[in-house]
Amino acid sequence: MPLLLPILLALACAPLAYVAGRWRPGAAAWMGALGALAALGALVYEWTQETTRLVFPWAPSWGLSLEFTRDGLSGLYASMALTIGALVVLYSRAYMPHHLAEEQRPPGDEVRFQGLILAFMAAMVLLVTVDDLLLLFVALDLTTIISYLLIGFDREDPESRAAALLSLVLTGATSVVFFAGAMTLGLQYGTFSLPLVFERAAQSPASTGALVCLAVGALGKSAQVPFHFWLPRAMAAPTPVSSYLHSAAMVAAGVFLLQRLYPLFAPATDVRHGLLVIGFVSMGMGSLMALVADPFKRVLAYSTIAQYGYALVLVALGSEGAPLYVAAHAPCKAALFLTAGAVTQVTGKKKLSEVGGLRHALPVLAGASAIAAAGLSALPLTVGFFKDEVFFHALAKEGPAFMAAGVVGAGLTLAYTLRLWWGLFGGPRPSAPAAPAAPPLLVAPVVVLAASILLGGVLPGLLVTPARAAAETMRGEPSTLELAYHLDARAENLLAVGAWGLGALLFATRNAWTPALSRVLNAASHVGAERGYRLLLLQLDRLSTWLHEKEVRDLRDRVASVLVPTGLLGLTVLGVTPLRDRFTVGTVGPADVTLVMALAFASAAALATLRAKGHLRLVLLISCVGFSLAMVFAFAAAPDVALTSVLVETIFTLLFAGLLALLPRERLKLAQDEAQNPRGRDRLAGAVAGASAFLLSWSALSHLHVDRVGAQTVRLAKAAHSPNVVAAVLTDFRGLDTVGEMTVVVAALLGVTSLLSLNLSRKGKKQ
Amino acid sequence: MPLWGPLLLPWVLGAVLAFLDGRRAWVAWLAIAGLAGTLVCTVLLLPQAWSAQAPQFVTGDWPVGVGIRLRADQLSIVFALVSTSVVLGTLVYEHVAGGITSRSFPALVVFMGAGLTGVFFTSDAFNFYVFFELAMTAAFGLASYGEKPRNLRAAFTFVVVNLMGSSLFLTAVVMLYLTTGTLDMLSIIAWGQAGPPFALLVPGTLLLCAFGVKLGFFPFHFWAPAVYRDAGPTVAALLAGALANIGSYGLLRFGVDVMPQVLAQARPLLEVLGAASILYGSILALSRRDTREVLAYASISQAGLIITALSLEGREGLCAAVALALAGSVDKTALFLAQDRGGERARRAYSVAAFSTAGVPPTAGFWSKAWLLRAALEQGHTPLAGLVVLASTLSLLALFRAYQRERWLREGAALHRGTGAVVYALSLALIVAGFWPEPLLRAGRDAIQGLGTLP
Amino acid sequence: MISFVPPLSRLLLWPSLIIALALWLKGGASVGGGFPAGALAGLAVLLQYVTAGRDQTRRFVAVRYAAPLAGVGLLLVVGTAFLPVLAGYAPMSLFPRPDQQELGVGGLHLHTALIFEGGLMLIVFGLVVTVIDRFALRTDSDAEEEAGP
Amino acid sequence: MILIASLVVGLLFAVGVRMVLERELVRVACGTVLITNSSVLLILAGSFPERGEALNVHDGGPVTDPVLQSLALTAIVIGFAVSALLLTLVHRTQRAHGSLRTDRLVEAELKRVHAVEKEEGH
Repeated sequence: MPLLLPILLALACAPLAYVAGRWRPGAAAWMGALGALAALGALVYEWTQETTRLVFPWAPSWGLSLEFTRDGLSGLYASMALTIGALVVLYSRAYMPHHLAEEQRPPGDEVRFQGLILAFMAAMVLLVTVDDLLLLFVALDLTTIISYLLIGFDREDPESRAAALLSLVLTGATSVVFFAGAMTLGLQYGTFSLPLVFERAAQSPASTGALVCLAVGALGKSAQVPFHFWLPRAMAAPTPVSSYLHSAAMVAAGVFLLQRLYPLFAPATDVRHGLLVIGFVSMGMGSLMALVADPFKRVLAYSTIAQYGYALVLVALGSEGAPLYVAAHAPCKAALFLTAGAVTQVTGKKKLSEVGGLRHALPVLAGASAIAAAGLSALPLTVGFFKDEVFFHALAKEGPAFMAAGVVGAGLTLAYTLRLWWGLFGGPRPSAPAAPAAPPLLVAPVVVLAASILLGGVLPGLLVTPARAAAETMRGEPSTLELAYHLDARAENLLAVGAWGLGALLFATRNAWTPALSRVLNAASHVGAERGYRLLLLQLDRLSTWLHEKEVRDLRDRVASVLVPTGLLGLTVLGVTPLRDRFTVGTVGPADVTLVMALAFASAAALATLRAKGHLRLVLLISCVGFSLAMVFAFAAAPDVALTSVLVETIFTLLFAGLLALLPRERLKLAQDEAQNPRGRDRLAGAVAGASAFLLSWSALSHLHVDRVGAQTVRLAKAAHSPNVVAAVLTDFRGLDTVGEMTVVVAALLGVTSLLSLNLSRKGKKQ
Repeated sequence: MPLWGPLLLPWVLGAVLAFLDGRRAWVAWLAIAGLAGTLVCTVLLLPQAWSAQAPQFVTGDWPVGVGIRLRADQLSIVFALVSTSVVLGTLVYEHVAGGITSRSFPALVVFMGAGLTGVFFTSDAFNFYVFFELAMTAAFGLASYGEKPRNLRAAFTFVVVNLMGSSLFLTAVVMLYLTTGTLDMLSIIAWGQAGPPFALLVPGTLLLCAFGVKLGFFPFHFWAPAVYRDAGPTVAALLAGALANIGSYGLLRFGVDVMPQVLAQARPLLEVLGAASILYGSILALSRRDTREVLAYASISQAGLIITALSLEGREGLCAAVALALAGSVDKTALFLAQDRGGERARRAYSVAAFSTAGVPPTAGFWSKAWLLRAALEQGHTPLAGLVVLASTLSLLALFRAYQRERWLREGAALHRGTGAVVYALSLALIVAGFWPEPLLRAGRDAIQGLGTLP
Repeated sequence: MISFVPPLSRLLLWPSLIIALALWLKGGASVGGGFPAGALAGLAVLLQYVTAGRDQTRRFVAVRYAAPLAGVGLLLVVGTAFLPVLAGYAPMSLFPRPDQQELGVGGLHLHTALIFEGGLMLIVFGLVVTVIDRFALRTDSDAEEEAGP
Repeated sequence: MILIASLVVGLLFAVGVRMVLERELVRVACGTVLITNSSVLLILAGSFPERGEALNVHDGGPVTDPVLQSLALTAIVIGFAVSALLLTLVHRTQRAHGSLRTDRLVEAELKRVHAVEKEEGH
C-alpha cells in the first residue's frame, strides 16, 4: 500500500483544492500545494520501503491489471512534477487574480485553474508510476486532455483557443500513433505489463514499425521536429501553464516515455539513429529560433524544444545521463518561465524589445533568474553544469563531429540565455516611471527554484543517488554516473569552455548577425513543418467543402442513393453466384389465365400512372393497380388477402382523394406541370432498381423451399380450433406479429393525430 | 424475471399512454417510470442471459417455427440495455428541458422503446420486421416533433428514405422464408449449415443494404446529415443514439449469427464500404459549421468503423463491433443533447462525449476503438489500423472545432439541474467505462459468445 | 339530383356495420377477421362523412371517440396476448387450448381469438375514422402556415 | 408463371421508384404505395405454383401457404398505416413550405444551411 500513497495523495490534490476553493478562493492554491508536498513526502517515505511493484486486477477480459512501480525513473520524475507543481500552484495564487481581471472573468475561475494544474500534476504522477503499456497511454492522454483545457483556459481569446486545438490535435494524433505501437507490442508479446514485455523483448526484439510508432508519440509530446510547432503557439496560455507543462511536465513526458521504454529501443540501432538526427535538428532549430524570437515566452519555448533535443540525443545514445539532464533542466526552465510571467504582470509587456533595465525595479527577481539562466546555460556552481557535463561526456565517446555539434549547441544556449536575461534585466534604467514591485508570492517560487539550482550545483553528491537509480531503471544495468567538478583538461571541460567562449562571442556580436539570421529563419519557416501542417489542413478543408458541395441534397437523390447501390449490389451478387438452375420460367396452365390477365391489368395501370396527367387520374390509376392486385390475390386462392386489400385500397383511394381536396388547386397544378420532366438519371435509377427487383425475385421464386412451415400450420390449425388456417396463423401461431402490427397502426395513428392536431390553428395564432 | 417482462411493460404502457395527453407532467413521469421499469426488468434478465441456457419462449407453446420464438442471449440483452437507457435518458431530458410540446410524444417514445426491445429479443425473422416497423413508425411520428418547417422537412426525408429501407428488409425476410422454408432464426442457421453456400447471398445483400440505411454508412447515409441537422435535438439523439442500434444489431444478428456464410463472402465489400464511410464522414465533418452536422458526419464515420470491424476475420473484430456500437450509442446521445445547450456545463459534457467519439481515454469510446485497432493488428491488417488512427485524429479535430465555436461560448440556455443530470449521467457512464472497462469488455466478449457458428 | 344519396347512405350505415360484425365473428372459420371488419366499418363511416358532412357524422359516439377506441383495441389485443402469462402460460396462448374442448353457441365458437380480433377491429376502425376526421376538419379551416425555413 | 410474376414485381417496383424520384410530394407518396404493393405481390407470388384452397383444407390437397398469406396481410396493414402517416406528412409539409415540389424543400434547406454558416463565421 505505501506505494500507492503518493499517487493517491496526488490524485486527491485537485478535489481537495476545489473544496477549499469553495470555502475561500485563496485557499485552493495553498491546499493544493500542501497536498503536493504531502505527496512528495510520501514519495520520499516510500523509498525507505520494501515494495517496488503493486498490481491490482483491472480488466481481466483483456488480461489487464493496474500496475505501479517504484523505481529510479518514477521517483525522479514524480518528485520533479510534485515540487514544481506545488511551486507553480502557489505562483498562480499571485498570478491568476490579475490575469483573470485582465480577461474580465470572475475571480472564482482561479480555483478552476488551480484544480486543472493539480489534476495535471496527478496525471503526470500517474504517468511516471504506471508499469503497463496501456496504462502508460491512458495517462499520456490524460495529460493531453488536461493540457488542452489549460492551454485554452482563456477561452475568450481566439489565439489561445487555436493554440489549444493545435496542441490537442498534434499531441492527440501522435499519441494515437503511440497507442498503435503499444497495441502492436502488446499483441506481439501477449501482455501489456512492462516487465514482462521487456523480458520477452530480450528474446525477440520489437518490430521497427512498432518502435517508430512509440517514438512518434514521444516526439509529439516532447515537441521535437517535425511536431515541434505546437509548443511556441501554446505560449498563448497563462504563464503558470507554460512554466509547468512546457518545462517540467508535459514536454518531459515524451522523453520520459523513451527512457521508460529504453530496453525496447536499445537493440534497435536504426530507430535510435533516427532519434539522434531528430534530436540534433531540434536542438539546432530551437536554439536558432530562440536567438531571434522577440516575445520572451517564445524564446523560452524554442529553448525548450532545443533542450529536449539534447535529452533526445542522450536517450538515443543510450547515455546514463539522460534522466539527470531532464531533471536538471526542469527547475531552470520553470524558474525562467515564472520570471517571464512576473515581468509581464508587473510591466504589462510581453516582448524583449519593449522591456529592459528591470534589475533596478525587481532586484530579487533579477538575481534569482540570473541563477536560473546560469543553470540553463550550464555555468559552474549550478546544477545545470552537470547536465552539460553528461551531455559532453556522451558526445565525447562518439567522435569529433558530435563534439563540435555539442559545442555549437551549448554555445547557442548560452547566447540566447544571455540575450533573454540581459533583454529583461540589463541595459539602461527605463525612462518610464518605475514599475511597481512584484508581489512576494510571484517572486518566491523563483527564489526557491534558484536556491535548489544552486544547492544542486554546490553539492552535486545529493544528485548522484537519484540520477543513478533512474539511469539504472532506464538501461537495466548498474550505473557508474559520477557528478563532481574536475579541474583538469578532460574533454568535457574543454568542450564546456569552448561553448562558453562561443556563447559569449555570439552574444557580444549579436547586433551584427541578428537581422540576417531572422531573415533566414523567416524564409525557412515557409518550408517548415508548421507550414506543411497548415497546408494539409487547408487542403482537407477544401476537399471537405468541395465534397459537401457535391453531396446529395435533393430528396430524390437521397432516395436514389439507397436504391441504386442496392440494385447494383443485388445484380452483382446474382452475377457472382453459380449459374446452374438459377432461373426457372415456370408453367402457365389454363387455370392461370385469369391470374395472368389480372397481373397484366395491374402492370398496365402501373405503367399508365407514369403518364397520368392529373392528380385525380393518378390516384385512380394507383387504386386500379391495387384492385387488380386484389384480383390477383383472389385468383391465387388467397381470399383473406384479397378482401383486405380491396378494403385497404378503397380507403386509400378515398384518403388520397381527401388529401387532394385539401391541397390548394393552383399548387397542385403547378406541381403537376413541374413533375412531368424526369431527369435521365431518374429513369436510369428506376430501370436499375426495377431490373434488380425483377431478377432478384425471379431467382428467389425459382428456388422455393418445398417443405415450408406453412404446411405444418395447416396440420396444426385444427388444434387451434380454427378452420381458417390464415386466421389461425394470424391470431394464434403468429399472433405476436399481429399484436406488433396493430401497435404499428396505433403508433401511426398517434403520428397522424400529432401532425394534424386539433388545436393547430390556435397554436399558430400564439406564434 | 421472465423474458416477457421487459417486452410487455412498454407495450402496455404505450397503449395506456396513447389515451393520455403527453404534455401533462404526470403523463411524462409515468412514461419515464415505465421505461425505467423496463430497464430494471432487462437488468433482472442479465443473470439468465448469462446462464448456460438463454431464456426463451415460443408463443402459444406451439412448435418452434409455427409459433414465434423469442430469445434473449447476451447480445440481445446488452443492446436492449443500452438502447433502453438511451431512450429513457432522452425522454427525461425532453421532459425536464422545458416540457413536452406534443400530445403523443411520450407514447411514441415508449412505443419506440417497445419496438427496440422486441427487435433485440425476437428470434424470428418476420417478427423482427414487425418490431422494426414498430420502432420505425414511432420514429416517423417523432421525426416531425417540434413541427417547425425544418422538422417537417427532416421528417419527410426520413420517412421516405427509410420506407425504402423497410421494403428492402421485408423483401429480404420473405426471400429468406421462400428459400429456407422457415422464419425462425435458429432453424435458418441450421438450414444454412446444410444448404448450398450461395443460397442466402441475395437476401443477405438486401439485409446489408436495409441495415445500411438504418445505420447510415456509405453510400446509404445521404439522408442522415439532413435529418440529424433538421430534426429536433432530442429526436436526433433518439434516431442517432437508439434507432441506429437496429442497424448494428441487425448486422450482427443476421450477419454473424444467422448467415455467417454470407458474411464471409461479404467481407471485402464491408471493408471497402467501411473505409469509404470512415474517410467520407471524417473529412466532411471537418468543414461543417453546424455542430449537428458535424455530429451527423461523425456518426457516419462511426458506422464505418462498425462495419469495418465486422469485416475482420476472427472474434476480436466482432467484439469490437459490439463495443463500438454500444459506446457509440451513448456518445451520440450525449453529444446531441449537450450541443443543444450553451454554457460551461454543456460544454463539459460535450467534451467528454467528444473525447469518447474520437477514442481518447479514459472513455468508453477509447476501449471500443482500441478493440478495433487490436483486431486489425491481430489480423495483420495495417492499413485498417492506419485508418483508425486517421479517423481518430480527424474526428478529434472536427469535434473540437465545433466545441470552440464562438457562438457556443456566449449563447444558449445553460443546462439546469434536470437536463444537466441526464447529460452528466451519460457522460459519467462514458468516463466510468473508461476507467473501469471490464463491463464493456465483458459485454463485447460475451455478446458474441452465443452467436451462430463462430470459429 | 343528389337528394336521394344522403338517406341512402344513412340506410347503408347499419347494414355495413352488421356485415362488419359478421366478418369479425366469422373470422375464425371463413374469410374475414378483425382487420376487414374494422376497415369495412371505417368505410361505412367514411361514406357518412362524404354525404352527411363532418358535424352530422360526429353525432355518433363511436366516431367522436374513434381514437380512444383504437387505444381500447390495443389494450384488448395486448391483454389477450399477454394476460395468459399470469396463469403461467406462454404469451399468445389462446383459449381454449389445443387440448381443451371448444365451447360453441350455435354456429359461434367461443374463443379468445374473438376478443383478439375485436381489438383489431377497433384499432383499424379508430385509425380510419380518425384520419378521415382530421382530413375533413382541415377542409373546414385550412389555415396556411408561414412559409420559410 | 414464375417469370410473369417476377416481371410484374419488377415492373411495379420500377414504376414505384420512378414516382418516388419525381419532384412532387403526392407522387412520392404514390410511389411508396406502389413499392409496398410490389413487396406484397412478391410475398404471395411464392404461393402461386402450389396454390389451392386456404379454407376448409382437405388433407393432402393443394394449399396456398397460409404463412405467406398472413405475412402478406401483415405487410399490407403495416404499409397502410405508414402510408396514412406519410399522407398526413405530405399535407403538413406542403402547408409549411407552401409548395408541393421537393425542390422547394431543398431550397428552404439550403437557405437555412447558408444562414447558419454565415452566422457562425469562420
